[in-house]
Amino acid sequence: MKKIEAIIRPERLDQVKEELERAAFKSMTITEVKGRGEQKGITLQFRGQRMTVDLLPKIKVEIVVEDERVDTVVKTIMKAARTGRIGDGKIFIIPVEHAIRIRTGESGNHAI
Amino acid sequence: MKKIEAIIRPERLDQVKEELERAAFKSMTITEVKGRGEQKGITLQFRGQRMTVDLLPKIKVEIVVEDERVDTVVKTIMKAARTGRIGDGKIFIIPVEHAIRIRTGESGNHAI
Amino acid sequence: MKKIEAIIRPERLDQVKEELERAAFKSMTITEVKGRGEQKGITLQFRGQRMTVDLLPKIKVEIVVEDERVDTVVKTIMKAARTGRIGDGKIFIIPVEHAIRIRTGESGNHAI
Amino acid sequence: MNLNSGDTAWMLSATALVMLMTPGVGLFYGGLVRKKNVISIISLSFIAYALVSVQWVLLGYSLSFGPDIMGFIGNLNYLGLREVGLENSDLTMPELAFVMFQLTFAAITLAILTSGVAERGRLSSFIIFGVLWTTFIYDPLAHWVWGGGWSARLGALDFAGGTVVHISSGFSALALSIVIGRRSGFGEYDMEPHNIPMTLAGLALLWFGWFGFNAGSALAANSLASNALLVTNTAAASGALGWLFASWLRAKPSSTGMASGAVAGLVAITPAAGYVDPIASIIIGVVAGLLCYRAMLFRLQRGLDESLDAWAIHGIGGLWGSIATGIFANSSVNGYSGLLYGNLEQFSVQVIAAGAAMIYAFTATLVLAKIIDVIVKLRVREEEEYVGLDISQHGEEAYA
Amino acid sequence: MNLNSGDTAWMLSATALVMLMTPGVGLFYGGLVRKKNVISIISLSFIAYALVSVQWVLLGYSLSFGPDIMGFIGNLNYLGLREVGLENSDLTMPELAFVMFQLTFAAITLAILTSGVAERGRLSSFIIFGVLWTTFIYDPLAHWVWGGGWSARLGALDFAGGTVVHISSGFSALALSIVIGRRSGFGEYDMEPHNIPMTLAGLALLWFGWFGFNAGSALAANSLASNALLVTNTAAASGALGWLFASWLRAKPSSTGMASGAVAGLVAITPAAGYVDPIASIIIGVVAGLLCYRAMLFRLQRGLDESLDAWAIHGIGGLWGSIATGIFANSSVNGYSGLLYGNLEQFSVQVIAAGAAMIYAFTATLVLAKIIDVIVKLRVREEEEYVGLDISQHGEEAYA
Amino acid sequence: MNLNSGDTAWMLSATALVMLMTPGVGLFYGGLVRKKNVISIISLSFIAYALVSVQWVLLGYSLSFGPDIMGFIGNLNYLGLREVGLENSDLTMPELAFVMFQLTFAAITLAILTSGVAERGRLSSFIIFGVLWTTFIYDPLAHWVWGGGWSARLGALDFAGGTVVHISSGFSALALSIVIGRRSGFGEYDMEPHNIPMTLAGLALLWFGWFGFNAGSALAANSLASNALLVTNTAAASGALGWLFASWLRAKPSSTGMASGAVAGLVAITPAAGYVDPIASIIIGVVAGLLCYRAMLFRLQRGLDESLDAWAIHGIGGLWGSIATGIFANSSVNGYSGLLYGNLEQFSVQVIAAGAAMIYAFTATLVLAKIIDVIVKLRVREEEEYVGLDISQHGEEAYA
Ligand SMILES: Nc1ncnc2c1ncn2[C@@H]1O[C@H](COP(=O)(O)OP(=O)(O)O)[C@@H](O)[C@H]1O
Ligand SMILES: Nc1ncnc2c1ncn2[C@@H]1O[C@H](COP(=O)(O)OP(=O)(O)O)[C@@H](O)[C@H]1O
Ligand SMILES: Nc1ncnc2c1ncn2[C@@H]1O[C@H](COP(=O)(O)OP(=O)(O)O)[C@@H](O)[C@H]1O
Repeated sequence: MKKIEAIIRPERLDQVKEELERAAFKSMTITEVKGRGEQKGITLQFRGQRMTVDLLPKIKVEIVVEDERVDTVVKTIMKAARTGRIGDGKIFIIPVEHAIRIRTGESGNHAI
Repeated sequence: MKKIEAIIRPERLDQVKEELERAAFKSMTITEVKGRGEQKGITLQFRGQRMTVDLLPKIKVEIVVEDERVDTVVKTIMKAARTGRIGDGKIFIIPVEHAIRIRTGESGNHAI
Repeated sequence: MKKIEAIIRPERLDQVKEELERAAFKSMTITEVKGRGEQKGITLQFRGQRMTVDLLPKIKVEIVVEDERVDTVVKTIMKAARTGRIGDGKIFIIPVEHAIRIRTGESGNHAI
Repeated sequence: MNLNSGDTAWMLSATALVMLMTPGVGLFYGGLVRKKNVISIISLSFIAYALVSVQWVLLGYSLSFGPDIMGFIGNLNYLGLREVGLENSDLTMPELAFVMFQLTFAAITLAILTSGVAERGRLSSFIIFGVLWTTFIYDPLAHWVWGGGWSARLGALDFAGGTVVHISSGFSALALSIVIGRRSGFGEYDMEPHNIPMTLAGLALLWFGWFGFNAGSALAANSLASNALLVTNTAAASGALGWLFASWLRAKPSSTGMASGAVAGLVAITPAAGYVDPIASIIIGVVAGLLCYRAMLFRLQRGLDESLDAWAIHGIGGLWGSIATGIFANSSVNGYSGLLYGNLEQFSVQVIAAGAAMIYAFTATLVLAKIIDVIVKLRVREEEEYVGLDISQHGEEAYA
Repeated sequence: MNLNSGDTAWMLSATALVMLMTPGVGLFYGGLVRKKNVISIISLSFIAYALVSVQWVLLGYSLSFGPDIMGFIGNLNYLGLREVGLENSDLTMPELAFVMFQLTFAAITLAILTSGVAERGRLSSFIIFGVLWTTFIYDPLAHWVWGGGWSARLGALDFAGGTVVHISSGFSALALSIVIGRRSGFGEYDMEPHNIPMTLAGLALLWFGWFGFNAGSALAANSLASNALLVTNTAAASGALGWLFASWLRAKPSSTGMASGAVAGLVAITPAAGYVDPIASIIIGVVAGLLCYRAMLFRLQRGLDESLDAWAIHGIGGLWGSIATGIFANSSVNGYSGLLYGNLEQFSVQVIAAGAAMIYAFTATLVLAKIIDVIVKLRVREEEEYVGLDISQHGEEAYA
Repeated sequence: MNLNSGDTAWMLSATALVMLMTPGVGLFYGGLVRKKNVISIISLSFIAYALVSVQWVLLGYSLSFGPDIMGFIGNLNYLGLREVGLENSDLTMPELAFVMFQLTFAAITLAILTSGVAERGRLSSFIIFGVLWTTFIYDPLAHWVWGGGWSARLGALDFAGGTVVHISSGFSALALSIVIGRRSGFGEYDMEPHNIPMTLAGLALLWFGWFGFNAGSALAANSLASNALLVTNTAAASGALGWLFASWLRAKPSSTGMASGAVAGLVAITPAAGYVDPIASIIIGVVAGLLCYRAMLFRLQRGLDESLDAWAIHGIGGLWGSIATGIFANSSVNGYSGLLYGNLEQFSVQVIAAGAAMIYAFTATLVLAKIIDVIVKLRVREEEEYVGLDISQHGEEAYA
C-alpha cells in the first residue's frame, strides 16, 4: 500500500475529485495547507521593489491505495491538477505498512 | 518507529484522547481534515433526488510510537473511535525512520 | 528521498523559514495542527487545582529532500526552532519513494 | 392627543433599535452552535422576522390590538391595517409608528424561541410553525397585556414585554425542545460554541437594541423613557456581573456566562423598566444573573436540550422580572407601587399574570408543536442533522 | 420654516443609521468574496465613504443642491459649504443636518458599485475613479431628482433614491464590470462565499440603516416617516420571502438568496416608501425578490461577472421600484397616485426618469471607466489577483 | 428650562449610539490581538462597561457632577442618584437621560485603556483596577471639565471629551503598559492581527456611535448638534485618508492603518466638534491621521508595548484635538474663537487643560497600577500568557 500525497492548487480540487471519481477512486482525505516550491511563491512589484508572497494556500490530497493502483491515481491527479504554470504542485509517494478500517476492524487492502 | 495516522470522527476525539491517555500514550498531533471513504459521504434526499455530501469533517490523529507499541495504540483508538456506522474512519501505519526532539536533540525511541 | 516532518512552535515559523532559506531550502508545506507531547501541554493553577491545557497550537512543516540533505535540514530546523523549553517540538523522518512535479511531470530528485 | 414630533422621532429610532435585536439574537445564537449549523440558526432569526413582518400587517396587529373579544383576543377590524389611520387619538405619534414598533416585538419573540429547535429543526416545518405560533400564541398574549385584554384589566404591569415576549418565548422554547427531542449526541460529547466573538457581537446588538425596546415602551421621549433607559442599562450590567461572579465560584468565569447574565438582566428589567428606580434595577439584575445561571445548571442536570437557553434566560428571567415588578415598583417613578411599598395586591396580580402567560405559552406550544410534528415532522432526518443544517437545509457552507 | 427639535432629532438619528449602511455593504460584500479579498472589499466601502465625505463638503453638495444650471447640475455657490447657513428656510432642521444626511447617500452609492470591481480592482485606480464618478455621475443625478433638476420638474417621484442611488450604482457597476473584465477563473471553478455569517451581519446593518434611509427621507418625524418605516420593513420581509421561495423551487433555499431578496425588497421600496401603502409594499417586495432573482440567473447565464450582483439587485430592483412607484402610488399616503388609481401620466414620468438615470449612469460610467483604465489601469496584475487583493493592495492577511 | 421632547429624543438615541461604541472598541481591539486572546479583550470591554455602569449610578455621577469641592471633584450628594430628580433646571431633557448619557462616556474610557494590558492582563486584577481607576482618575477629570471644576472655570473647551476621555485613556494606557511590561515575545516575533474584518466591523460601530458621542454632546437636537455631526464625519474621513496616504509612502496602505486614521480623526475632532467649521475639521482630521501615524511609529521604535495603540491614537489624537480646538475655534459656530482668529488666550488655556489632564492621567495611573501590581499582580503568569488569556482567564476557546 502507498499513500499518495498530492499538494495541489485549491481551485483545482473539484476537478481532481471528479476525475478521481471517474477513475473509481472515491476515498481521500484533504487538508488545507500552505506551501512554497522552488520559485518561492509569487513575486509582486511595488514601487520598483520586489516583494514575494510565499506560502500560498494549497490543498493536500491524501489517498491510500494498493501498490498497483498508484500509477493510475498519479496520472489522474496530474491530468486534473495541471495548469502548466508554476505552483501546480507536487505528488509524493509514501509507503504505508498497514491500514485498518475502524468500523469493521478489516485490515490490509480490504481496508482502503 | 511507526507513525499511526488515524482519521476519526471529530465527535470522538475527546474519547480517543482519554483512552490513549489511560493507555499511557500522551503525545499526539491532530489536524482538522475533510474526507470521504468508499461510501462517498452521506446521501441526502431532496425532492426525490439524491444529493451527496462528500468531504465530511474529520480529525487526523498522528502518533509516533516504537514498533512494539503500535498494536496497543491501534486497538485503543479502534475502541474509542468506533460507533459502528459508516464514517468511523481508518488507521494507517507509516514507517518512521528517525525522530528527534528539538529541545534536547535526543533522537530515536527516546525522542518520541 | 525523505520527508522531514517538523512540529514546531508557531512563533518560530518565521525564523525556521528564514534559516532554511539561507541554507537554500525553499520548498516546504506547512499545516496548522495542534499537539501535545509527553508533558501533556501546559499546566495552569486555578484555586489550588491543576488544570492542563493540552493540544496547543503547533505548526507542522513538511519538507521533502534527497537523502543526503536530510541532516542539514534537521540541523537547520533545530537551530531555528529551539527555545530550550518544553513544547519546542519534534522532527520525524519518513521515507518517500517517489516525487513528481505536477507541472512538468518530472520525477525523482528533480521533482523536489 | 396631538402628534408630538419629539415623541415620534424617538419612536422611529426606538423601532430601528428593536429591529436590530432580531439579527442580534441570530448572532448571539449563531456563535453558540456548531459551525455546521450557523447559517441555519441565523437564518431562522431573519426568517422569523420576515414572516412576522408580513403576518403582523395582514393579521397580527388586528388580533393583538383590535377591539377586544372577551378579554382574550382582538377582532379582525384592522385586517391588513384597514382602518388604521395614520394618526390615533391615544398616541402622540402616528399609529403606523406604533404598529411598526409593536411588529418588532412580535418578530423577536419568534426569533428567541428558535433556541428550542437549534441544530435540528426542519426549515419548512419551522416556517409553518412560526406563522401559527405568532398567530395563536403571541397575538393573544400581546392582547391580554397591551391590547386591553383580561390581564391589563386586572391591573398587571408589563412595561415592555416580560410576559408577552420573554416568558412566552422562553417557555415555548422549552415545550418545543421537548417535542422535537434532544440533538443527537447531546450528553455524549461536547458541543462547544463555534465562534464566541460572534455571540459577543450579538450581545452588543441586543444590549443596544434593548434601549429601544424598554425606553421605547414609554411611547414618548420623556422622563419615563429616561428612567427606563437607565435602569435597563444598570440591570444588564448587574446581570452580567452577577453571572460572572457566581460562575467564578465554580470555575473560570466564561464570557458566554457574562453575556448570558447581561441578557438575563435585560430580560428581567423588561417588565419593570417603567416602574422601578435605579437601585432596584441593580438588585433585579444581580438576582436575574444568579437565578438564570442556576436555571441553566438545572436544565443541564435534567438533561434537557433546550439548546441555547431561551428557557433559562428568557423564561426564568421573564418570570423573575414580572414578579420583581410587583415587588420593587416605586410610585415615585410611575405611580405604581409593589410589595416593598406594602402593595400586596400588585404582587399577586403579577404572579397571576406571569403564571397565566407561562402556562398558556407552554401548553399551547406543546400542542401546536406536537400537531405540526405529526403532520410534517419538526425535525430533520438523522443524516441531515449529522452533516449539519447549513448544508441540508440551505445547501450552503458558512465558511470557505 | 422654524426649526423643529423633533424633526432634527430624527434626522440626526437617521443620518447615523444611513452612515452604518456603508460598512453594512462592506460586510455584506465581504462575506461573499474569497478569503483573500475580504479586506480589500470592506476597505473599498470605507474608502468610498471617506472620499465622498470630503468631496461632498468641498464640492458635491454644491453640484447636487446648488442653484440649478439648465436642469442638469447645481452651480458652485456652495463650494466648501460656503453660504450654507446653519438654518435653511425650506427645512425644519438645520441645513447642515440636511447636508450630512445627503452625504451618507452619496457615499453609499459609491460603495455599492464596488461590486463591479470586486476581487480585481486596483486600489489606487478606484480612488481616482471614485472621486470622478461621484462628481460627474452621482452629483448630477442627485441634482436631477432632488436638487431641482429636470427630473424633479417633470414630476418624477423618487422618495429616497431609487434612481439616484440604486439604478445609478447598479448600472454603473455593470458598466464597470464590463470594462474591467471577468475575474480570472470565473466560470471555470467555483468561487464560494468565504463567510456567510458576515454577509448576514451586513444584511442586519443594511436593514437597520435603511429605516434611516427611507423614513429619514421624509425629512421630518411625522406620519409620512412612519409610513415609510413600515412599508420599508414589509417590502424587505416580502423580498426575502419571495426570493427564498422562488429559489426553493429549483434547489435548497440559500441564506444568501434570502439576504439578497431582502435587499431587493429594500431597494424596490426606496423610491416608493413615501407614496405607497402597506399592502402595496408587500407586492412590491415580493416582485422585487422574484425579479432580482431572475436577473441574477440571467447575469450568470450571460457569463457576466458583475460579481456581487449590484446590477441584479440594486439596478433591477431600483428600476422596478421606480416604476412600481408609478403604479402603486396612493394619494391617501402622500397626495400622489399611480397607474393603479388611473394616473397614467405619473407612470410614464417614472419610466422616463428611471430610463434616463439608467442610460446616463451606464453610459457615463462606461466612458469614465474606459478612460481611467487606459490611463492608469483599473485592474491589478494577474499575479496580484492570484495572491489576492488583501496582500497585493494592502499588504495584509484577513485572518491569522 | 422646560423639557423638550425633541432634545430628549435625540439624547436617548445618542446615548444608545455611545453605548454601542464600547463593544465597538472590543471588536476593534479583538481583531488586532492573537486568536488566543480575543475573548479576553472583548470581554474586558464589556466588563469595563458593566463595572462603570454600576459604579456611576452608585458613586461616579456624584463625584463627577455633584456640587464642587475645591474645583477638583464633586461631593457625595448624588450618591446612588439620590436627589437626582427626573428633571433638572439646566437641561431640556430629564436629568436621568443626562446621567445615562454621561455613563456611557465613563464606560468607554475604561474600555479604551484595556489596550495597555492586552494579551497579558489578569482579569481579576483588572476588575479591581478598573473600579479604582474610574473613581480616582476618570471622575475627577470629568468634574474638572464638565462638572464645574477648575478647568471649566478657566475657560477650557472640551466639547465631547478630548481630555476627559481620550487624553485620559490614552496616557493611562501608556502608564499601564509600562507597569505591566511587554508581552512575552514582543519584538521577537510578529504578532499579527488575527481577524482584520472584526477590526473593521469595530470601526463601523465606533464611527456610527461617535455621532452620538459628539453630536449628543450638544445636549440638544439643534444647529450645534448638526455642526458636530458633520465635522465629526469629515474629520474621521480625513483622518482615514491622511493615515492611508501617509503610510502609502512607506509601504502598501493597510486597512488597519486606514481604520486607525479614522479613529484618530474622530478622537481629534471630539473636543472641537462644537466649535469648528467643516473646513477646519478636514485639516484637524488629516493632521490627526499623520500625527498619530508618526506616534505609532515612534512607539514601535521605542519598543513600547502599548499594544493596541490607545496612546498613539487616543492620547496623541486627544492632545492634538484639544490644542486644535484652541487654534480653529470659529466664533460663527458657537461663539468661541481660537488662535487662528487671534485669540491666543483660548489657545493657552487649551494647552494648560490638556497638559494637566495628560499629566494627571499618566501619573495617577502609574501610581495606581503599581500599587495594584504589588498587591495582586496585574499580569498573568508566563504559562497563562503562553496558552492565551481566553483559556487561562475564561476557560474558553474563541473558535471551534
Ligand atoms: N520539497 C518539497 N517539500 C514539501 N512540499 C513541497 C516541496 N516542493 C513543493 N512542495 C509543495 O508543493 C507546492 C507547489 O510547489 P511548486 O509547484 O513548486 O509551486 P510554487 O513555485 O508556486 O511554490 C508548494 O506550495 C508546497 O506546498
Ligand atoms: N483510501 C483512503 N485514503 C485516504 N483517506 C481515506 C481513505 N479511506 C478513508 N479515508 C479517510 O477516512 C475517513 C472515513 O472513511 P470511511 O469510514 O470509509 O467513511 P465514509 O464512508 O463516511 O467516507 C474518510 O472521510 C477519509 O478522510
Ligand atoms: N510521539 C508523538 N507523536 C506525534 N506527535 C508528537 C509526538 N511527540 C510530540 N509530538 C508533537 O510535537 C509537539 C511538541 O512536543 P513536545 O516538545 O513534547 O511538547 P509539549 O510537552 O508541550 O507537548 C506536540 O505538541 C505534538 O504535536
